Amino acid sequence: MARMTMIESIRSAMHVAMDRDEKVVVFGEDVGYFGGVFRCTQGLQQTFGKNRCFDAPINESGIVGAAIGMAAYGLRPCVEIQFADYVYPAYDQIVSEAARLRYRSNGDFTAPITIRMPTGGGIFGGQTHSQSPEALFTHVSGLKVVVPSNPRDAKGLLIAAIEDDDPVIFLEPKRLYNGPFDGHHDKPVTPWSKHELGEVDEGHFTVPLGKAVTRREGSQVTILAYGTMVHVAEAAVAETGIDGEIVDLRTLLPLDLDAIVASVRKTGRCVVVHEATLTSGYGAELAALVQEHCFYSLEAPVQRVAGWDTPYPHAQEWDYFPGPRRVAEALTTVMEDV
Amino acid sequence: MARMTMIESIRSAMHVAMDRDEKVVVFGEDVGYFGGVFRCTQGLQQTFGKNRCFDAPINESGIVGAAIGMAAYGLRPCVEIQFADYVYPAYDQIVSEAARLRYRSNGDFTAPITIRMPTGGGIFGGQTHSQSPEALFTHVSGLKVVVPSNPRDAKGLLIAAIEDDDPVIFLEPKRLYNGPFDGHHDKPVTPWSKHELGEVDEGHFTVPLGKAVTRREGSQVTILAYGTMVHVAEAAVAETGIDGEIVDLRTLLPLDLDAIVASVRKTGRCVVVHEATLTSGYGAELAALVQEHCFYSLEAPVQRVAGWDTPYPHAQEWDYFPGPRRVAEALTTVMEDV
Amino acid sequence: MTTDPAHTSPLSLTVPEPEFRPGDKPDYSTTPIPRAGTVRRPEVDEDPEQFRELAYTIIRVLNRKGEAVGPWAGLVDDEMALTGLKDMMKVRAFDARMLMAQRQGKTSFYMQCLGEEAIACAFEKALRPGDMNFPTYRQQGLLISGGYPIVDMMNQIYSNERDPLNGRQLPIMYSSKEHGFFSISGNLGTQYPQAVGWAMASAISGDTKVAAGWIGDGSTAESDFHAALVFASTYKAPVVLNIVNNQWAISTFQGIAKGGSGTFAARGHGFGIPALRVDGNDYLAVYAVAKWAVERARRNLGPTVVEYVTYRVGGHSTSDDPAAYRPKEESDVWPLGDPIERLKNYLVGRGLWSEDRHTQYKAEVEAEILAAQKEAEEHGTLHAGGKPSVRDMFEGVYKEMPPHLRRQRQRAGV
Amino acid sequence: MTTDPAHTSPLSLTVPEPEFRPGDKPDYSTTPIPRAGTVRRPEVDEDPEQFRELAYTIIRVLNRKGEAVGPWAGLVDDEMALTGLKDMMKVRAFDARMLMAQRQGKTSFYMQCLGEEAIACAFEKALRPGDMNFPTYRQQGLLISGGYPIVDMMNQIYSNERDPLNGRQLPIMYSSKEHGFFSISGNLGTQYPQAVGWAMASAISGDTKVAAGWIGDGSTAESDFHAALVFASTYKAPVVLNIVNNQWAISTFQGIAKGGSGTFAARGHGFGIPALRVDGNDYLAVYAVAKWAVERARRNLGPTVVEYVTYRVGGHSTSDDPAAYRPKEESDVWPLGDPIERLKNYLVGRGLWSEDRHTQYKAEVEAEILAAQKEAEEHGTLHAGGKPSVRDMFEGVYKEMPPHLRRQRQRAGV
Ligand SMILES: Cc1ncc(C[n+]2csc(CCOP(=O)(O)OP(=O)(O)O)c2C)c(N)n1
Ligand SMILES: Cc1ncc(C[n+]2csc(CCOP(=O)(O)OP(=O)(O)O)c2C)c(N)n1
Ligand SMILES: [Mg+2]
Ligand SMILES: [Mg+2]
Repeated sequence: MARMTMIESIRSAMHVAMDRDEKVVVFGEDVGYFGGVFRCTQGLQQTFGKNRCFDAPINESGIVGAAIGMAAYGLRPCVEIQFADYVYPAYDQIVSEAARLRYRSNGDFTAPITIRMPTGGGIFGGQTHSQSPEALFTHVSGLKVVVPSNPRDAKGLLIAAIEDDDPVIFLEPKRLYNGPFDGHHDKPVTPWSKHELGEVDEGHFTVPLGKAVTRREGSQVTILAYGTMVHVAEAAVAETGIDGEIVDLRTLLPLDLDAIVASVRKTGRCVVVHEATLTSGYGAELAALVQEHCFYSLEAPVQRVAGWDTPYPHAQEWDYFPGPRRVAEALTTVMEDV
Repeated sequence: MARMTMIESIRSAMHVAMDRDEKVVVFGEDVGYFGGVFRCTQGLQQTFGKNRCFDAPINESGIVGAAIGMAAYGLRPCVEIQFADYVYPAYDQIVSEAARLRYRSNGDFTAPITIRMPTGGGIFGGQTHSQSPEALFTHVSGLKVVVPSNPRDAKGLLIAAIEDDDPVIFLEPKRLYNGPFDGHHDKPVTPWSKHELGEVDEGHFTVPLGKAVTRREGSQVTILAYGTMVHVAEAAVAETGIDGEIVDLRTLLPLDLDAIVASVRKTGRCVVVHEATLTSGYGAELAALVQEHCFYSLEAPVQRVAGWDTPYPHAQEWDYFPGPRRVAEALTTVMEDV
Repeated sequence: MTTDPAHTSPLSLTVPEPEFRPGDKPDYSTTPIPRAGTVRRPEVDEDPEQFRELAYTIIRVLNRKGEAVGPWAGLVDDEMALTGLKDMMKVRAFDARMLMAQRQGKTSFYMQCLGEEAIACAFEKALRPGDMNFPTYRQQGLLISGGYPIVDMMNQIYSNERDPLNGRQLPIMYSSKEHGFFSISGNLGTQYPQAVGWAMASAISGDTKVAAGWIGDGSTAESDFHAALVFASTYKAPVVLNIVNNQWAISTFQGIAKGGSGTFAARGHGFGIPALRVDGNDYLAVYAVAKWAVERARRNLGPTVVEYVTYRVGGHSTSDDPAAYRPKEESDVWPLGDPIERLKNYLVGRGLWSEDRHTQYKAEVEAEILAAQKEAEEHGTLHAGGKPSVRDMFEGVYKEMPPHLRRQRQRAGV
Repeated sequence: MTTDPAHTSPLSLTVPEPEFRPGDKPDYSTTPIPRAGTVRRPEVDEDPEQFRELAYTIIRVLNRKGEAVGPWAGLVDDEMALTGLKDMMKVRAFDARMLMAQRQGKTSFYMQCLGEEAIACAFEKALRPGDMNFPTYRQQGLLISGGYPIVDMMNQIYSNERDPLNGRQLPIMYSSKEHGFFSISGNLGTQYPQAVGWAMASAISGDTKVAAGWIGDGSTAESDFHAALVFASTYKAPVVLNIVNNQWAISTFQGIAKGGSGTFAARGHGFGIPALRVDGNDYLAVYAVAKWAVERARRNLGPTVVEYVTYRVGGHSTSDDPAAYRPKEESDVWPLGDPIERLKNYLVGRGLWSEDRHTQYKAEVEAEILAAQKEAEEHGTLHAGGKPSVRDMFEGVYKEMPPHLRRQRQRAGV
């Protein structure tokens, strides 16, 4: 066991995966010599050589396209998109190719690739360094979509993703890289070294894809969250005193519906939170599922708290970000509705 | 007034728009001399010259990128993506550029472009000629998303889209091009010439963006549909005898929420249907909104009928397509739940 | 900014047009075609800058008299030439049959490669087992000349109960790892960077296998073409990047994709990738160039771009009628002739073949195709007979079916 | 497939590496740099095939002695040269100030163009009002030399109450239609085909305006680079396609984007687009080449690719420390020198400038920048003072606010 930031645990995951399986290769923009703009791949080229960790040209479609070809050959590429906001040039390769290859070839060819990308706001990155595009992937059959909320999960999920035989979109909430940010941007963030989930096994372990975890047991309302919003939800619960049960989804696709249904049937109320824009966000799917599967247990409409339906603004970052106050409001609303 | 197929009415819309405003230009793959693989632009080059209607290289990103540049100059490009399945290479230009230009430049530059694309299945087109990607656009702030269900609306909505000062994604259900297909693939389709909505004004008119229309009044259940599914819903209502109120959304973004809420508050039940895959489809947003805004009127959970969460298969097309039987089942289920 | 008031005349847009449209009488008699045997053959390890001109000419082996001449001749022995002819005839017979089957409503869609048979048939012979093609929908010749069972191709086309792809894919979108044939994508260009990635993987693994990417003239305009060339150039991937220039992209003539560039092959130069342009209707030339490029890849010398000059004689697909956009006679007067006729003349000239043998073999191969068709149809056609299971529709989206698909399958009642 | 059993040695992957890494002593003394004045100047309407070599050399005007020599000299008169020097000095002073402001926490982010000032400053002078640039984040020189108010740039950088973009955009992502400066996108490459589309629109409209696209060496790898060249080539768009090769893309040296190609400029050739390569640190050469390319566009002769050879002296942005991936001294020994020093020497040589005047003007321009900064700061900095309204966050997503945004604004209580 060691204390790790989320950057370190992600790096450790790739290190472990590369060490165990020489088919694992890592590449992307600036990930080779320099080790990535967030330093997640630091040292990998030095340890495993330029053959297995290298810089890529700035062409996201090429990065994913080449990774698909490599995977079809038999490797297991784990590639980095420098920011989730820059994944769109690769969208065709992801949606039309990686996601469909197994199906269309009836298993003759497969694309076991992992596509890592820093996601989310909170670093004054403006509209092109803050996006949360998970819902653009959850609509795509054939993909798995993962969003960790802490170093321990990040490592276990990333190893699981690399070892998984299907393509995985791995979204890393960049605001969590160094500590469990709870949305109180004006307060200093506790480092991961002070957090239980910053204690991470140095060796090989996995956190299974498709399994949610309850971060906090509660009786009054279920809060469905992932990534940064797990910590924001914790703050909101603490501040409102409402006894919320916080379910950290971890994997959005495939979803752990059983865990969700069990919790909402118990609490009778549900708030869904994410940072991505509201309309057609993943919260829509969650709300739709909850109302379908828990209709007769629900005592109030499912509330969604999300980013506004605008690009992510620079100056108004904290007005855009769905922080503890907005989650608290939703919790209060959902409790009022009786 | 003239009898028009949906192909003819779409062509007529472009003709009228080009005639009234020389800033309207039309281009795309095979749209020039030949007039498009579905013949929607037939004759436009002959009438307006190669300067205003021309063939484009097979590069969807270039088509949309060039259109954005043209729009920034002051033109109003209306471009065709040959099939909605091929829009992904242009996704970055649409999401990162067209959708955000007005906002990020504070109105200094805008992108009044219309991006037309045939969508949906039912023609044995397999997984690359059948997709319904609307939900990948409804999540994007700054876009408008339109799906007509008949020739008259198609013309009015397309003219409105071209005249609109924001970028519009215009999805044309290709299975409706020649007649109001209701999902009964084994029965001959009535041509539009026999359908009231195939009667279309030859001149200029618009159908406003953002306004739904009630295709059938009903008391027992609200069916939210668009495109092909409007006709499938009609068949399902006819066949079950359930008194469904069919709301044809026409514009998905911005959505006519008022019309939806009014209807569901009246009927107390709701079925949402679309052809796109279920998970994170636009139906999720609709279900989420309905449960939020009509919670206390709902007597049963909102049911979603949609394409399965698989690529669109070739041989099993009619097992994949959410036809009248599946809609009927959902209607029955939603009526049972009391 | 200067406020130079000098008058400038108005700008205007250039929109390239093909030479001939329906109604015109196509005439290529003045189109310069290099004579067979006149283009030099560099060593595979020669500095690419030294043979840039090969991207602007046409490498040809078979001359008008049906003789093999020049430095690119002599690589195809008689046995291979005979096999080549038979392969091409089989492809043509297969295409004709399947086109007919589609017209008869036995399937939804078909795409032939009429007039382009030499390219895939000859290229395949330059590869070794284990190498991988990333083909487009017009390289059925790779499978047929590689010995993939005709009946399995038909099963796929019919989406029947024996379809190796379980009815999931559009007709002709084959996949066969065993035969070095990557799953065809309906999306243009996407497979090009994948071919480069596959080749990079071979290099990373210290393997000896090479990859071949395939793309059409129209599709070179796609952005993934660039992605592929950038990656191939940077990592010196062992890949042959084939461009099949059959003059048309559905209704759009090659000039819209090519623009002001001399040739498609020349696109390679901007990346330092050597580029060869070859007569795609000359089996001997195609093989010689393919062999050269494959050897270059295999010897770790990096990628090669090869442009095959040919002509799409048929419609783009069964959904297309080219009479709407080009003169009907254009294919007849197209100056590079028919690949089967040309190789036949060569073999006849060498005394290895005859008109009679040709007629006889044609009948044989048609019978073989017909027999295969009968066999395939016993397992169903798209709308009749044996079908892939509906239950299968939910399989293979993921390696293991996740709960939501299980629920959906249940709901579908299968 | 052949089953040729010939042994082949294992393949291996090539990964290009820069010549020098931290710890190495960078030395460019053997790097061949063409002497100033030696490259010919074709007519703008000359057949591009006749001057392909211009993509492989470096057009230079200022020699070591600070004289303007050769066929590209003589286009910049003394007044313009003086203006050029002042513009560049202003850009540098502005950058230094804003870098400092970022370090002081007055904004979140900054990007300087240290060492690259000549490119944008000189290029701007070759345009006319109404022309349109599609810049990257490193062309602040276009705005400054075009007379855009410094204080408005600062307001944008500070996201303050006077920010012309209402705080919506990341610092330095300016937009000014009036100044021919298209809204900067944070996404690389996307603006390149837009520039072509804008130019096409000008041609469609029978206008006389031209466009300029801008891209970095690293970003030429993006697929949109290809889209732009394809469209520009096909429609002969009146556009200048600028490539600023400053040797680095964040931590990645130019070789990763360039691969085996000789130069970035050469990428134009595959499209039949003429390409010029120019010393980007030589104001006189940049202007001469820009003028040539702009004239070519204006005369409806089509697009030109221009590669500016320069060096990114500073970090990529305030988030970057280049010491981690390249030798600190590299910028000092970079063979093309400093653009300000070089133009200064030229002017001093002509008796139009002196060391004293230089020192004095530096102080003047710094004072001017400081005054602007004071003014801007009165309207707030990112975390202090006047701010754009929160209410505005919901504006401008669409021309008219749709109901759902109205509801959200209400919910936000603003
Ligand atoms: C991304 C994408 N855009 C458009 C299409 C539609 N389409 C199918 S084939 C074709 C023409 C391709 O022409 P070319 O590359 O010359 O190949 P050819 O058909 O001549 O062999 C087009 C536009 C597609 N399949 N994929
Ligand atoms: C699509 C996209 N991918 C990645 C990035 C991240 N990124 C920003 S700048 C940059 C390097 C660009 O280098 P270059 O084009 O050489 O321009 P320079 O910074 O040297 O001026 C990268 C990778 C981005 N902004 N957009
Ligand atoms: Mg073609
Ligand atoms: Mg650079």
